Amino acid sequence: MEPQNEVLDNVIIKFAGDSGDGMQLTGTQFTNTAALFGNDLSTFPDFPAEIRAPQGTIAGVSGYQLHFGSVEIYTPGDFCDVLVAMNAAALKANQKFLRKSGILIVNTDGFDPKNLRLAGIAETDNPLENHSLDNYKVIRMDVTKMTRAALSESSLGVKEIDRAKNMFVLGFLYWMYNRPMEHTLKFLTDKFGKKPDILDANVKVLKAGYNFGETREEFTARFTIGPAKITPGTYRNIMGNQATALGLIAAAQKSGLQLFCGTYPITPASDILHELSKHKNFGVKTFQAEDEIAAIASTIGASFGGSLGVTTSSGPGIALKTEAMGLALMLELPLVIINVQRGGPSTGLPTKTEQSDLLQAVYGRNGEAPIPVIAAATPSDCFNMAYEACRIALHSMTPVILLTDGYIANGAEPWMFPKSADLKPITVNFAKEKNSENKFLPYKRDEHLSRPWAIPGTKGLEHRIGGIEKQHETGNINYDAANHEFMVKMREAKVEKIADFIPEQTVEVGTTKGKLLILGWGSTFGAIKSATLKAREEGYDVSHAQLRYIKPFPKNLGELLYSFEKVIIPEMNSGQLIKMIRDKYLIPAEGLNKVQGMPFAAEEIYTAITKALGK
Amino acid sequence: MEPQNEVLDNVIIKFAGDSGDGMQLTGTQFTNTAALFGNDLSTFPDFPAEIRAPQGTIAGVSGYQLHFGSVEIYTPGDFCDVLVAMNAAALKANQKFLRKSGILIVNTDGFDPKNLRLAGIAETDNPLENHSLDNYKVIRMDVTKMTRAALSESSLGVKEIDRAKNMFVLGFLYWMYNRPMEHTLKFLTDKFGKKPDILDANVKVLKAGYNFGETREEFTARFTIGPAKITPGTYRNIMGNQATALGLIAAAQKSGLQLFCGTYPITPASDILHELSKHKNFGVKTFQAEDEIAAIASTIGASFGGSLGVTTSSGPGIALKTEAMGLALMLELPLVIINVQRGGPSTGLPTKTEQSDLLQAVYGRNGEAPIPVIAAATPSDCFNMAYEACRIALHSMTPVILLTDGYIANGAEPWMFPKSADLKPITVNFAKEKNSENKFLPYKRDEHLSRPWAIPGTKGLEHRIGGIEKQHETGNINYDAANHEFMVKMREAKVEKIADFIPEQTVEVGTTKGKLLILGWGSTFGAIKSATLKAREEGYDVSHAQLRYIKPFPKNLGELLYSFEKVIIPEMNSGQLIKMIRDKYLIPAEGLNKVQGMPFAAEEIYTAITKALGK
Amino acid sequence: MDATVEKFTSKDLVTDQEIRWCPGCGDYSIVKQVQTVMPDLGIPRENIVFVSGIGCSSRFPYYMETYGMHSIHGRATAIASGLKAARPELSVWIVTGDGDSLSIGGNHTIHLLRRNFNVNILLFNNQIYGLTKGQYSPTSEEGKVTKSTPMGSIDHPFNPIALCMGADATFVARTMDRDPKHQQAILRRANDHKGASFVEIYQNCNVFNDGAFEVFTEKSSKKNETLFMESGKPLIFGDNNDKGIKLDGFNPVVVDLTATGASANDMWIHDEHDRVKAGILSRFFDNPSKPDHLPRPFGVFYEESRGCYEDGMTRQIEEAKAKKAADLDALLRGKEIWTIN
Amino acid sequence: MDATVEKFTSKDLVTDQEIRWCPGCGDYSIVKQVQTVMPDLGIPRENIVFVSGIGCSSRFPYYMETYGMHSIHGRATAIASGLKAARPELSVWIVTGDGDSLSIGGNHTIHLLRRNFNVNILLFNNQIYGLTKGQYSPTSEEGKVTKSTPMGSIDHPFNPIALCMGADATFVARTMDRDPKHQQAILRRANDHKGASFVEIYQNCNVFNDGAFEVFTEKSSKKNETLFMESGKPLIFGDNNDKGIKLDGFNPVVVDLTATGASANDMWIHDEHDRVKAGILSRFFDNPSKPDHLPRPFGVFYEESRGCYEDGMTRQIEEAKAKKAADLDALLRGKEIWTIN
Ligand SMILES: Cc1ncc(C[n+]2csc(CCOP(=O)(O)OP(=O)(O)O)c2C)c(N)n1
Ligand SMILES: Cc1ncc(C[n+]2csc(CCOP(=O)(O)OP(=O)(O)O)c2C)c(N)n1
Ligand code: SF4
Ligand code: SF4
Ligand SMILES: [Mg+2]
Ligand SMILES: [Mg+2]
Repeated sequence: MEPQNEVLDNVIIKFAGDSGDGMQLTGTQFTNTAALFGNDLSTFPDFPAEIRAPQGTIAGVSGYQLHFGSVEIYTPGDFCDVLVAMNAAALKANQKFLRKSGILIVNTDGFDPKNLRLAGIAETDNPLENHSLDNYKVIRMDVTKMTRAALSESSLGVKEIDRAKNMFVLGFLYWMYNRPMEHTLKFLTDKFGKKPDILDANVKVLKAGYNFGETREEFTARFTIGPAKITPGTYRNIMGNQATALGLIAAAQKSGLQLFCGTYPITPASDILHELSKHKNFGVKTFQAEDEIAAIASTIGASFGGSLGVTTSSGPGIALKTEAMGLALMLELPLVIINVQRGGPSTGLPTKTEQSDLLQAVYGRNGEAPIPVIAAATPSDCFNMAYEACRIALHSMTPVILLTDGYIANGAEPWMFPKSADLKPITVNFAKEKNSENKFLPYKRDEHLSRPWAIPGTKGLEHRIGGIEKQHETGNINYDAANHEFMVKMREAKVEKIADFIPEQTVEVGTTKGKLLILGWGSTFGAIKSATLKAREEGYDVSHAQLRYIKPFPKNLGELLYSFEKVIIPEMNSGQLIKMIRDKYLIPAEGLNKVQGMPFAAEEIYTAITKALGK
Repeated sequence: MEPQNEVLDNVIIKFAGDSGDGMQLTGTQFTNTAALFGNDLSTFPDFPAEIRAPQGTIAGVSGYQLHFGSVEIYTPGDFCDVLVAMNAAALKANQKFLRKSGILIVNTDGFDPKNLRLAGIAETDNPLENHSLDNYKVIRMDVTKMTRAALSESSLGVKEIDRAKNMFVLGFLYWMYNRPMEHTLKFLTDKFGKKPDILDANVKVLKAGYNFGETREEFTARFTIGPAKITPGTYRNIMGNQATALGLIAAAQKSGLQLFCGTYPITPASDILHELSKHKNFGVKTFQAEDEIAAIASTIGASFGGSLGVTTSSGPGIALKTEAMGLALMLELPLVIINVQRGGPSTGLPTKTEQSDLLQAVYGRNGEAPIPVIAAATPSDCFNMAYEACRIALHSMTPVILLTDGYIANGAEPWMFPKSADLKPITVNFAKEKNSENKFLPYKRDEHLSRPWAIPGTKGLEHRIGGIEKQHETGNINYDAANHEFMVKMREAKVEKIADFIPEQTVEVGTTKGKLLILGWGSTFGAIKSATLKAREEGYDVSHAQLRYIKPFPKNLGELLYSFEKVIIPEMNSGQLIKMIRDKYLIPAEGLNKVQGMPFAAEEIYTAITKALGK
Repeated sequence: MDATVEKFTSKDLVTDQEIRWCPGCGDYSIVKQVQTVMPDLGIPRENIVFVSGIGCSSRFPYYMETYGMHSIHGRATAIASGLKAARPELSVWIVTGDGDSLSIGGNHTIHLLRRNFNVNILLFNNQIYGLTKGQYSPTSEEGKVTKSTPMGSIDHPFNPIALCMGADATFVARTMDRDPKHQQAILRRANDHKGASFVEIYQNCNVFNDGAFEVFTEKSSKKNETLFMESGKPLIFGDNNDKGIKLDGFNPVVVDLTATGASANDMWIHDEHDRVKAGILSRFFDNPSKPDHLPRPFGVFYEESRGCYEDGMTRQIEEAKAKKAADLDALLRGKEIWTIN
Repeated sequence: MDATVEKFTSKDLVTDQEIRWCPGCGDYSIVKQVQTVMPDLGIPRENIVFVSGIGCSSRFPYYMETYGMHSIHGRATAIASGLKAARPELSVWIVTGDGDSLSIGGNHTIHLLRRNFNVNILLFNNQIYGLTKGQYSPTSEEGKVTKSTPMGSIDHPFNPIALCMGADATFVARTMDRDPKHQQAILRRANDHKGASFVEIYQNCNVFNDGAFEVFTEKSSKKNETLFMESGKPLIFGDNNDKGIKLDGFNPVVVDLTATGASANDMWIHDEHDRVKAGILSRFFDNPSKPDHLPRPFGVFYEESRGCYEDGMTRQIEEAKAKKAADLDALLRGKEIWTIN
């Protein structure tokens, strides 16, 4: 019996297993294959907090969620259609994410007494036996047994053989979703070319998995998801942190500056460092400092020297940088500070996502210390906003804070990457000459209120700058009362003036006035967009705007907000942007808050919309 | 001719001279004498930013302003009635603070060509000669000459003789204001008892100054300022930082805890350390750490050990503490963090005052990190609020931030000090026993949502705490989504609950509803109070409330605010409290902002009142 | 050992928390040895406190049924300093990694050492950042290829023993995860030392830096590559204890005892109280792949007796109390008062 | 010296900013000597950068007509590290105080030293916090009575030279404010050294710690209390150069040359490249009031040649560039792409 071939719009698959089971790799392979085929997609990995928590336990479960389709995809999805559970712990941790009647693929070998015990399940409660899975379409396979069988002639040891298990699952899913194996075969060849035994084993098991679907009559359904009707163009797949790194390199290249990144490892920001350090051929200098303070301090030194200085971290590390951020602001040097937010406070939930460092970014310094703050909305948007951060910093001689978070930093999506020639130009003119009758005034400002950047090595422009209040124009230390107030206002005005050259706020979905506006910022983008699209389709008068520029706000933001009867602000925190909005525009905006170390489900936002607009 | 004796309500004297001229001492002596006499008073020293800037220059000018009277005094005063200028620089820097027709006492010796040059005044522009002082009552005296004359028989060298100059001025002012010299004579004896030459010289010069007034017929006016009709009681004089230190010691004594202060020197907070370190007889442990991070970290260690832990700093140092503040909040240990605010951002204006760290205190941490914030209003109020900070910290097992600033920290006023028996009780009950069937749950909460404090050394209560998100009750590391949200809300609720046991907001001047409310916080107290009293006397419908509890706000604050047609919020920053008020209460409060490193003049607030209420 | 102290066993030190280190991680051995040694030290269990920073190693306190704090990155030393200052009677143990104590926490470490708080620092040196998944650390060897240094690191690493000597540490020792007996002995010595005890423990991170210390820990090479120092005994090593160390002027040289017929007693006799010699031993630090390198020393490099910070603090407080009663009302009243009627 | 470098004089280095140190402060001499030496070094003025932290000493850059940054407390070393990494061709000088570089900034200092950036650290050691008006510092002697320690400090102070040796510094020297010639010589040596040069300068704070170094700087005692080390020369000191230092084993002893008739050449010959001996010299650190104390050494304790961090960085970048062109479009495109039509 030829299985029935169903055509679907979109599918959400979650691969879940022990951290040693290779689920991240499996997910990535499927993702790339889907991308190459032309699906739109969005992914989200879900790492265990520990490096390698004890095998088989809940803490050790590693997951990878993939949402792909022939339609536009904005989020990794709320509930999955297919859950792959390599062991009991993976099932226990993820069953709640599998939709009713969804497909559950279980590795029966992962439900032996030992695995049940490790997952904290009584042997008498084995979910494979107690009918608790009756609401799902369960596909059972003893992956271990079949992997070993496929490699019965291999010269590899059992341990190495078992490591190929994930290929079996991948092969099976390729069969189920009518996908070619080419991409993965090529990948395996690249990776294990030098280890023919291992290459051979992986290929064999992959094919065995595919054939398992093909030959076993019990599988009655295959699915086809056509290519997406997304904007024509050439795409690649990209993760957020990688996109951030590329944005920085692009800005350095376009401005003709050396990129200097002083940083200190911290989850989930470290991958920006890892990525940057691979591109020394672009003259990128990465400096792994002794701590976050040295990280930003060294970057300030590099900026003073004329580099495009960038420092990256996450919450606790950003806290340590706040004193030096004040210095950078007083020095009026360009500097990009990237906070890949994670769950707080304190060490908090290092591997989980959150948006709770916004107020820290805007207000978290001593004194009147205005620093522009911008945020990226999606993995590929990290590229744009990293580029923007550099552009603003260089344009206005100011530190700039870019906020991303664990969700988009580790998530991936297809990216219609730009041509370098199409990127906004960034021109840097180092000061070369005295700017006042035979004198150099380091704090004499241009029309953007920006001061000249005169770097060491420039003859005749020797000057001193520092963190004490300084005299207008000369930059000399100055304690005068009126000058201080003038300079405080000047620094604020300079930041406010950035509103002149950033884009006005647009509406992502819907209209520029109406009953309800959902105002998001940062990584809530996908969930809000999916939800508002759905609600509008159903006739709700709701629109969606996503803030990318938070300090200063886009010039037209007030006007936009006043054009709606009601404004709801979803945030993955207890309500931070909302405080700025209510203070500034005095509107009774309402918060929709989730502080669970997890992104919003589109459903949650959709529910809030329908509730707000009645039915 | 016996000089005329005028009776005055109040007088403002400013002593100004080179930092080597002993103006601080002169001012303090006069202050203490006035206080002992029963005047109400308020003082403000105005140090040069440098340790000892070049003698004779503007940068080197040191000032001390004293406002005393037979009426209640709330501020050191806007403009002075009497200016003592020991040299040309002191005059140049301070002339603008002398009211029209005020008395100017100049040391003519300080206006020689050298002094003029150092003050940046052309010799041809000598103010003593160019009639620019014609609007003042100028009293000239060659202090140096007269000091040397008084000591013509002394065995001291010229340098030492000249050092007694300030006593001449002090003696003269004692004469002018009909004050006894006893207090100062006793002070000199205590100080120089072991150096009879120097004691003798100072006494001689002091008397010479007094006699100079007595014998010279040209001085036609003496003034009498009667004792003040202030609340009956026993008073002492106190400076803000000193009051803070005493408040901490009092709280430690009342709670029966050891006081531990881990800190790192920084202007203007260091004096709290200096004061505390004098009181080791109270078991106070002061630890001068290697930096601010170690300062707060060591304090957290001490708190964990069962001490009343306090850490003190100013803006840049507070920035460095923000990461560890997050830890303290997660550990839910009592901890008092004191920020004696100064001019920012960055190093800013270290010796000047400002209120610009409020938003840093409230929002300046990663993650959702609620910490109570309170502020002191006057020098003596520092005692109350330091005590309150400890009380709240111990009551709710939480870090608490106390904000003071350079103005009140260095300023002084009479203080009707309390009896120890009258201080609010603080009871601490260390956990001694398991709190759940044979288990100790370190995060099991009481009715205040406060957790038990079980200190090392307590048998059977061994437990572990840390900065990662923890499970409700057990405190074990926990990454669960729902638990995280629960704990985030719990920590916020705990802080909000503090509103249950802090006083409701009262009105300082005026009524609980009306046309205009001036809402201040912290050290703007005196200026606002003086201004509103004056305006009300003139019939303006204005009231004054001063916030001491900022996070959480007093429960009735909203009600109070809604009872006024208009709210003006004066702040020594660009508008920080106002952001919190507008956000929370959605009222169009208006800011009155001064960012000059200087306190408000009552006049400035009065003007804002009259402008707002029309006339 | 105080007879009144309630006895407890190693098992009493095991908590209900599942250990979350990677299988095979060297950290397991250390927690084991600490639990083994602890009951013998005569310290009431409730007086024991473990303070750690952040890192794989810093999870340690969760596995010890004593008081404990898992704090923030780099600050365990500073927190422990405050705790010890506040409560000198507690037995305070700091557990930290090479990143935690020498990168971000380097300053607190050296300041603790100079102040000489009577605490014990256990530095789990795996020459890598474990928890953040494998960046090089300040103890990683030059040229190390890691996630953050794809072309090899260019940092000259710290020599932790030498750094601590430079910071005037009063007790400096080294041991390794794979030698339980030696570890236990050193832990006891650290506890016995009155003052700050710095113990570097070579710890294998089998996930990100596997085999970093293999030559010192594997049977096949251990004897030739390690030098176990014992006070008053000659510095002898080698497969059959057939090699010794002698000083030629200030230069340490390896002597083949069999070939030269030299006696062990002619060799350098280890003296834990000799700072100069400890300095020389701290520099036995060559890469073992270098020909003619010296063996790596384990044991106590140096011990010195010096007053402890917390004792000075207590003394001053007692002096102050003896001089002046703690009268709060007198303090509030101050020196000069006046009365308004 | 590069003939094409435009000459400048000491006067050209004076800025228009009034110096704001207390009259009589030792800092004046140091700015003077730096201004004296600078023009001879063959460095274009525009390539010179002074970076400082916060403290009295850290006001220094404002008085040098070169590039300069007056940064924040303790971070000058870290800022300078980044500047040097970014711009290896600059001549970077760090000016810092004992609090700035050894208290709050201690960690950055030791990390800079191990990394061996080719910069010069001038540590103005006045054994006090000057700018904050007189608290004790990590170099203040034990028992010091200051504003924060009314009963005397209980901290064992750092020995800055020993600490830097422990951190693998490649150039370690000491000089003093009151000896202009010696200061100038050491400044030149520091500049000449390729690598991180650490120069401790004893500096009198005449307001808060007057006379801290009097015995070393005053004519009456200087000759007997100081030991000026010169490479290849015997360690001789005393009023008439009549005393010498010899090593008795590892113990330095003072030899009275006149009394014993010993020759100067029999004394310890200073070798700047001997780490062990530098270690011993670094411990000539007794309080001069102690009987039989050793003289305090001045000059270069130790110099070593080791690769500089910034050179390693540059080398890797060049290698990477040689291997792979910097093609931004290729980077943006990545490895795998697909086209939607
Ligand atoms: C302020 C801060 N910066 C950075 C981090 C990220 N971080 C956690 S542990 C660690 C280093 C771990 O290395 P090590 O101290 O050697 O411990 P190990 O994991 O190797 O035992 C880093 C960089 C953090 N948690 N907090
Ligand atoms: C973050 C921070 N902490 C503290 C201070 C206050 N502070 C300024 S300088 C200084 C110490 C000065 O001592 P030192 O470095 O020895 O320099 P000196 O004034 O003696 O030259 C301190 C504690 C500060 N400015 N910033
Ligand atoms: S990553 Fe390394 S150090 Fe960390 S637990 Fe795993 S093996 Fe141990
Ligand atoms: S306080 Fe001391 S170090 Fe500072 S300027 Fe004055 S004398 Fe020099
Ligand atoms: Mg490590
Ligand atoms: Mg100093």
